[in-house]
Amino acid sequence: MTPLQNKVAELFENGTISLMIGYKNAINKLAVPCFIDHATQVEQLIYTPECKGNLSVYLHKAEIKQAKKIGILANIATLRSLVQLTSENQLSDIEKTVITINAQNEVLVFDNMEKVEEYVQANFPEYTEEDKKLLEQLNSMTRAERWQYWSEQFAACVKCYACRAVCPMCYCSSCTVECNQPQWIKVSSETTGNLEWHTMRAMHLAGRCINCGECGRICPVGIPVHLLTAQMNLDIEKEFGSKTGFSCNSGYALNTFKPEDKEQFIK
Amino acid sequence: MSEQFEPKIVAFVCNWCTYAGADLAGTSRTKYATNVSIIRFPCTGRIDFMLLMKAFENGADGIIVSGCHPNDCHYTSGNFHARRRWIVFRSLLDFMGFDTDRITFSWVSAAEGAKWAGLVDETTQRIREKGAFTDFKKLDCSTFEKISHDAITE
Amino acid sequence: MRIGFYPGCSLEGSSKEYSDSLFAVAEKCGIMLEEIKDWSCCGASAAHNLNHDLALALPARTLALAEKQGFEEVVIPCAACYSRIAGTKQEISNNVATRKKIERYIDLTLEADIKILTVFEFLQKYIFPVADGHIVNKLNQKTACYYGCLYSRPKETAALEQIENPMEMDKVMVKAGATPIDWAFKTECCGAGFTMSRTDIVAKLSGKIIEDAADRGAESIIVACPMCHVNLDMRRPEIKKQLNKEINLPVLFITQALGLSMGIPADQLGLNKHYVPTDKVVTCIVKKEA
Amino acid sequence: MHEIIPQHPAGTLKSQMEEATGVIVSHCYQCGKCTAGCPLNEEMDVRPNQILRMLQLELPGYEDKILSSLSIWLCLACDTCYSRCPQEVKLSQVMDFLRQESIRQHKVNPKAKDILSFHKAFLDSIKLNGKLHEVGLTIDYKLRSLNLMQDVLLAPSMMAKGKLAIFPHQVQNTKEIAKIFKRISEGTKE
Amino acid sequence: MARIGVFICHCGENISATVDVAKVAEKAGKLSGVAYSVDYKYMCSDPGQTLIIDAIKEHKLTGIVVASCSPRMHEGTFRKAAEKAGINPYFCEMANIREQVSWVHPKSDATTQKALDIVRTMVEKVKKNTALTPIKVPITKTALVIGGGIAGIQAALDIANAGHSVIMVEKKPSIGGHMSQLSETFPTLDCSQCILTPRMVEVAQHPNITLYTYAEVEKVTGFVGNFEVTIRMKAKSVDHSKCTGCGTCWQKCPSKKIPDEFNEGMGFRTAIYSPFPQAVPNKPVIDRDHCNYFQKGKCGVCQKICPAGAIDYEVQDEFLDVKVGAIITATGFDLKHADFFPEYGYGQFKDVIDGMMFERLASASGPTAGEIRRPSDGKIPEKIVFVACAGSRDKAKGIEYCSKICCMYTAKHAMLYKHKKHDGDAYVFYMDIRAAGKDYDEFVRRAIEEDDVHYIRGRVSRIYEKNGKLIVKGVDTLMNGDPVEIEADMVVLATAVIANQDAETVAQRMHISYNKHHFFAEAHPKLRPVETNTAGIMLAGACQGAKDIPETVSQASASASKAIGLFSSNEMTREPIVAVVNRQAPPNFTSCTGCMLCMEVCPYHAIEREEMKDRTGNLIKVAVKVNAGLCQGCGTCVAMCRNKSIDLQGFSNDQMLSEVMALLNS
Repeated sequence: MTPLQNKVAELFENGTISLMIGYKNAINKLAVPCFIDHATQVEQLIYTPECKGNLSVYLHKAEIKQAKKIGILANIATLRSLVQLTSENQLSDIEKTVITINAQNEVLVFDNMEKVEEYVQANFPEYTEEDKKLLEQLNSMTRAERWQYWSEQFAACVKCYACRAVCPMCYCSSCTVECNQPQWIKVSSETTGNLEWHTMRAMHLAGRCINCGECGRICPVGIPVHLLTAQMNLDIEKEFGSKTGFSCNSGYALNTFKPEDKEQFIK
Repeated sequence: MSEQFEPKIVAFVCNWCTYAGADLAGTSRTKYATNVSIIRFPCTGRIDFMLLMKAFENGADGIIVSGCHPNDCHYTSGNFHARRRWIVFRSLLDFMGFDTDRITFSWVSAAEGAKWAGLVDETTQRIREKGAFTDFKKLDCSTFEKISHDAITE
Repeated sequence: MRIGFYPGCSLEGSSKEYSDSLFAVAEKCGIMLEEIKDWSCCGASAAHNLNHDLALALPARTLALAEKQGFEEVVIPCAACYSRIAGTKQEISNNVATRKKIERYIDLTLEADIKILTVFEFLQKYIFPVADGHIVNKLNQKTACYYGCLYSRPKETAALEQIENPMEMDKVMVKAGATPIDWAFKTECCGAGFTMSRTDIVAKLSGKIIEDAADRGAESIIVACPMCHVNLDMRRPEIKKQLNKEINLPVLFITQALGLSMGIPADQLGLNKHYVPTDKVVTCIVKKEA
Repeated sequence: MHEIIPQHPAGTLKSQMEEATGVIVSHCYQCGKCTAGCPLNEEMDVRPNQILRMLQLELPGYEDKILSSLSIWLCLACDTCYSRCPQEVKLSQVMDFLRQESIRQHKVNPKAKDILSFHKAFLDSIKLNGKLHEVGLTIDYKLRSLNLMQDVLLAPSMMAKGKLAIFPHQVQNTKEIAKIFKRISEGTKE
Repeated sequence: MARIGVFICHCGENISATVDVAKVAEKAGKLSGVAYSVDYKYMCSDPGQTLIIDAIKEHKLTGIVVASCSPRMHEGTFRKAAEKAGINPYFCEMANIREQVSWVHPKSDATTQKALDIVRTMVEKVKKNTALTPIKVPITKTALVIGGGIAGIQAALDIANAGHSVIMVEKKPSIGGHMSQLSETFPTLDCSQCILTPRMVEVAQHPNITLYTYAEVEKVTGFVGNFEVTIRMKAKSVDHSKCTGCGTCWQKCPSKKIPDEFNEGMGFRTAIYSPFPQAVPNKPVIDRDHCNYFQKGKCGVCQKICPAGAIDYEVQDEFLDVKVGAIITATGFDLKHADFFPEYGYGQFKDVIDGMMFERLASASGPTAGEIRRPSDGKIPEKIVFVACAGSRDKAKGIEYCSKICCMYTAKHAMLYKHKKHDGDAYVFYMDIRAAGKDYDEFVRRAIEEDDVHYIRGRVSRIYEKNGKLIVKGVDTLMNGDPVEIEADMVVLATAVIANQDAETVAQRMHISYNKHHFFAEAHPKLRPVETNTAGIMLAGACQGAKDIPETVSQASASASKAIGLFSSNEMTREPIVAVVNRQAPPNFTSCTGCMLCMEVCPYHAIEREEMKDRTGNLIKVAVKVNAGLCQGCGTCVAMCRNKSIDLQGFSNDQMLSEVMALLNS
C-alpha cells in the first residue's frame, strides 16, 4: 500500500470521510477518476503525473453532494479551483477533506480551506512552457492573423460542450447556451455560433478560470480553448492585479472596480 | 461616382447621460449622420457584452457604447463596472483578432449634445473608411468551404 | 554626463562677461560645459517679426546639432535664446507636420526631446549641491533681482514658478549672501530688441525699472539676460536724460554676483567691462563667517 | 529681404490671421487687460485691444488701419498681454502675423522704418555669418536707417571693453544658413 | 398573438418636416404583429390621446408604440393613455423620432428609413413587454437639511412649519452661513444680521427641527422616502446640555491669537470659542487644532473655571444614524481668495482684499466696528479701487462662468464706502454690469449718480505696491484704450464664487451629479431646477451655482415644497423597473446558483441571500433575491449574471435582444 492509500484508508476508518474522489489506472497508463466509499477499495487509488483531471468538477454533482463527508485528491489546479469555488460560495454546504501530494511525495491532508489557501499561495503554479509559447506566438501575430487562427480553430468546434463539462467553474445548473428565451447562442455548430459560444465562455471565465487547462486538454477536436481564458487572466492580473484561485475571499475582478481603472480607449 | 458605403451602427447608451445628451443634440438641432440608431439602457452597467456580439452577428458594421462620465453615474457605479467589463471584453476580442476599432467607447454626459453629434460623425466616418463588417459572414462561408473542401479531399 | 552649452551671439559679443563668469563659476565647482559645435543664431528678436518658419528653423538647427552631438541637456544662459529655443522645441514636438517641414528646411532630423536648462535650472541642479564649499564671501548688499520678460512669458515656456513674482534668482542671491529686495518691476519689459532702433523707448522702460530698484534701496541690479543687461547698463546716458537724474546703480549678471561670492576676482568675472562702475558692489563684500 | 515674407491664402485679414496663427479673435471680449498691461500702450496709435476689435468687426478701412499702424511695430513681444489674458488670446502671435502682412502689402508705417531696418539688418547678419555680428549689424542698420551718428560714441568703448569684435564669428559652413533662408523663401512662395 | 398599434406623431411639423410620416405609418402597418398604424398631427394633444385610446379599444390592441418625441418627455403621458384604454401602461413604448431623428437629420429617405427602423425596433420590444405593477414604498416623513446657511434655514423652517420633522446638520459651530457675515444687503441696504438672526433663533426653537451643529453627513444610503444617513457629530469638547453659554471660558482661554474665520482672518479668536455674538447655538466648542491642552497636553483653564462643569476633553466624535425621507442639500459656496491672483500680488499685499473681507470691515459687528479701515495699518483709505470679475469669466484661470453676485455687491461696497467716507474716491473697474434683478439696475445707477462712484470699463492688468500705495494699472476701453493708473489705498477684488472645497466628496457621498466646477447638478436646468437626478434629494442655494439671497431663499422654499409634496402621502409609488431573480419549479427553485457575485455590484445593496428549505427545514439551495424597495433598476447585476438568472423588468434580456435584432434586420 502506498502512503496515499494508507492515509485514505485511515480517513475512512476514523470516519473523517465517507466518499473519496481520486484517480485510478486506465488503459494506456491513463488515469481516470474513481469514487470509493470504503476503506477496502483504497488499493485502486493512484497518484501519477498522468493524474491531471480536475476532480473538483464532481463536487457540483448532486449524487456526490449527497455523501456527507467527501475526501478529494487534489493536484495544484484542483486546489486552486477549490479556493476559487469557496470564494464563489459554492462549497459552503460540503464537508470536505482535501488530500494532496507535495513535491517531496508527502501526503498532506487539509481539513479546512485556510490551510488549502495557504498551501496554494506557497505553491502557486506558473503557466506551462507550452502554453507560454503558444500565447507568445498568438500575441506576436497581427490581428488579422489571430482572427484567421481562431476562425479556423472555431470552425472545427462541434459544440459538444466537453470544455464546459470538465470546467470546475462552469457549475451553473442551467447555462446561457441552453437559454432559448431569448436564444442567445445558435444551437447548431456553425461558426458564428461557435465564436459566440467561445467568446461567452471566455468572458464568463475571465478572472475566474484557474488555469487547469482541462478544457483545452479534453477538446475532442483539439481547439486550445484554454488559451483564451489563460490570456484573459494575464490581462486581468496586469490590469487589476487580481489572481484567480489564490484566496478564498479575494473577490472577482469583474464585480468590483477602481475609480482609476484605465480608460484611454474611452472617448 | 460609386455610391458611398453607409454603415449600420448601433449605439448602446445609458438613459441618464448619453441618451439625454443625444436628446440635447436634438433640441439644439445639431446635425449628424443618420447611420447610428440608439438602443436605450437604464445604465451602461446593464449592457451585456453578448448584445454587442449579437449586433455584429446581425449585420452591424460598428457599435457605439456610451454612458455617464466616471463619478456621474446615476446609479453611482454602473459605469465603473461597465468600464472594467469593457477593458476585459476588448482585450478578449483583440486576442481573438477581432477589430476592436469597430466599437467606440465613450462618456457623453447629458450636457454634451455636441460631443454626441461629433462622436456619431467621427464613428460613422471611421466605419465608412473600414467598410462593411464581413468577418462574421466570411467566417460562415469559410467554414462551409472548409467543410466542403474536406469532404472532397477525403 | 556631458552638459551642452549654447552661448548665443550676445555671449560672444556684447555680453562676453556673462559667459566668462558662468564658466568661471562652473570651473570653480568642477562642472564642465561643452559648447555645441557649429551652433548658429536663434533668430532672437528679429526673425519672428518677419517669418514664423524662419523663427523655428534657426533654433531647430541648433537643437538638431545638439542632438546629433549626443547631448541630453543644454544650458542656455541667454534669456532670448532660451525663449526662442524652448518655444521652438515645444512647437515642433507638439506638431509632427511642423517638425517635418522644419526638418526639410534645415536638412537635419530632430526629435526635440533634449532638455533645455535655463541658467537658474543649471545653477540649481549643478552648482547648488556643491556651492556651499566654494562660497567664501557675503555680497552683503541689497540687490534687485530683475527677470525681464523672456523667462516669465509666454506661459508655455515660462521657466519660473511664480511668473508675476519669481523667486528663482532671489534664492541664488540669498545663497551669495545678498539681501534681495521685494520690488515691483521684476518682470516688466526693459525695451528688449529696441536697444538700437528705438532707444527712446528703451530709456523710458529701463528707466522705470532702475528708478524703482533705486527707490527701494537696491545697491545693485542682478540680471540673467544679455539684452536686459545692455539696456540697463549701456543705455544710462539716455536713461539719465529720460529720468532727469543720474542713478549709478550697477547691473550684474547673476553668475558675476555668484562668482564674487566664491571669491573669483572681479576682472575674471568681467566686471571691468561694465559701463556703470561696479566698485561699490565689490567694496560691500565681506568674508563669510565660518 | 522681402522674399522671406510668407504668402497667405486669399481671404480677409482676420481669416488669414486665424488660419496662420490658430488664434480666434472672437474669443476676445474686449476687457482691455492687454492694453492695461502693455508697456508701450501710451506710445501706440492703435491699442492692442482695438486691433483685436477691428479684426473682430472687419469694417471697411480697418484692415488698412491695422496694417499701417505703428503699434504692430512697437509691440515688443514681451507677452505680458497674453500671460494675463483671461481668454488666452495669443496677441503676440497676432502681432507677428500683422507685421509680416504689413511688409507684404507694403503698408509699413513710415515711423516704423528704423525698427524694420534693424530687424532686416539683424537677419542679414545671420544669413551671412550664421551668427549675429554686432559691428556688422550696427553698420548695416545705420546704412539702412541713415541714423549714421547714433551710438558712434559707444562703439570705441565697446571695443575697448572687448564687447565688440571687428571680425565676425561665423558658423563653420555659412552656406548652410544661407540655404535655410533660401529653402524658406522658396517654401513661402509655394 | 400580439396586436400592436403604431402611432406616428407629426409634432406639428417638427417631425413631418424631415420624416415622411405617412410612409412610416404605412410601412409600420405591414410589420408582423402590427394591427393598426396611423399618423397624426399632435399625439400628445387631447384629441391625439383620444385617438390612441379609441384605437386600443376598437382594434383590441395589446400594446402600442408611439413614435414621437423622447420618452424622457412624454412616456408618462402615453402610458397613462394606455392605462385609460384598459391595457397595462407598460405595454406602451415610445420611438424617439424627434430628438434623435427629425431634429438631427435633414429631410431624406435615410431619415425616414431611420425613423422606420426605430419604430420597428420598438414594436419588437413591446411584443416582449410584460404587465408590470408600480411598487409602493413607505415614506419617512422627516427631512434632512444639510447646511445651516440662509438656504438651509429657509428650507428647514418651511418644512417644519408644514408640520414635518426636520434634522438640520451644520458643519460649523453655528448656523447662519455666509449671510451672517454680510454687512448690509443689496438692493435695500438693510442689515443682514437684523433680518437673519430672528430666523436662526426660530430654527433653534422650532419644535419640529432638530439641530446638529459641528456635525457632518458621513454616509447616505437608501432611496427616496427611505434614506439612511449617518451623521458624524464632531467632538465639541463642551457638553452643550450643561453649558449655559456664559462665556467665562472664552474670556479666560490663553490661546488668543487664532485668526478668526468669521472675520475673514482680520481679527482673533480663542481656542474655545463661539464664532460670533449672535451664534446659534451660542455655546462654545474647542478648536482642538489650536488648543494648548490638545496640542501640548497642558492648560485645562477652561475646565477649571467652567461654572457648569461642561468641559469634557475626553469626548470623541460620535456617529448618529437617522432615517429620513428627503434630503435638502444646502451646503453653500466659497469665495476665491486674493492669493489666487499672480498679477495682483499673490495675496502678499495686505490691502488687496476680497469682497467678504470688505463685508466684515463694513459690518458694525466686524473687527473695525464698521469703520472701513485698511488691514495693513488701520488707516481709513482715501481712495479705494474695486475690481469686478476678479477670477470670474476668466478662462485662463479655469473659471469661465459669471459669479452673478459681484456686480451688485461691488456697487453696494462702493456705496457703503462713500456713505462712510464722503470725500473718499471709489473706482470700479468692470467689464459689464449685470444687474438684472428687481430694483438692481436702479441700485447701480444710484451708486454712480448719487454716490459718485467712478465706473471704469476695463480690466486691471496689474497691482503693485509702492510707498504704501497700491498702484493699480488698468485701462479705460471707453477712452480709446487709454491707460489708467490709480494710486489706491485699498483694493477690493470681487473674487469668484466657487464650490465648496469638499463639494465633490459631498456629491459622491450622496450620489448626485455635479458640473466640472463642482456645483451640484439639477435634474433639469429649466423644468426641475431644485431636484437632483437622485429622487428625494433637492438642492437649495449656492451649492448649485452662484446665487444672491433672494434667489437662494426662493430656491430653498421651492425645494422645501418638493419635500412637503413628497411627505403629503404615506407611501409613494415607484416605477416597477426593478431586477428580479427567476423562479423555477422545485427542486431547482431558480436557475440562480448562488455565486453571489452580483451582490457586490449592486450599488443599493438590494440583492439579498435567499435560502430554500424543504418542509423539514433542511437547506436545499442557496440563491439570491432582489429587494424591490431598494432596487433602482440599473441592471448592472443583469449583465453580471452568467446564466441570466436575474433580469430587469422593462429592460429584460428578451426585450433588449429583440431590439437589437429588429433594428438590424429590416
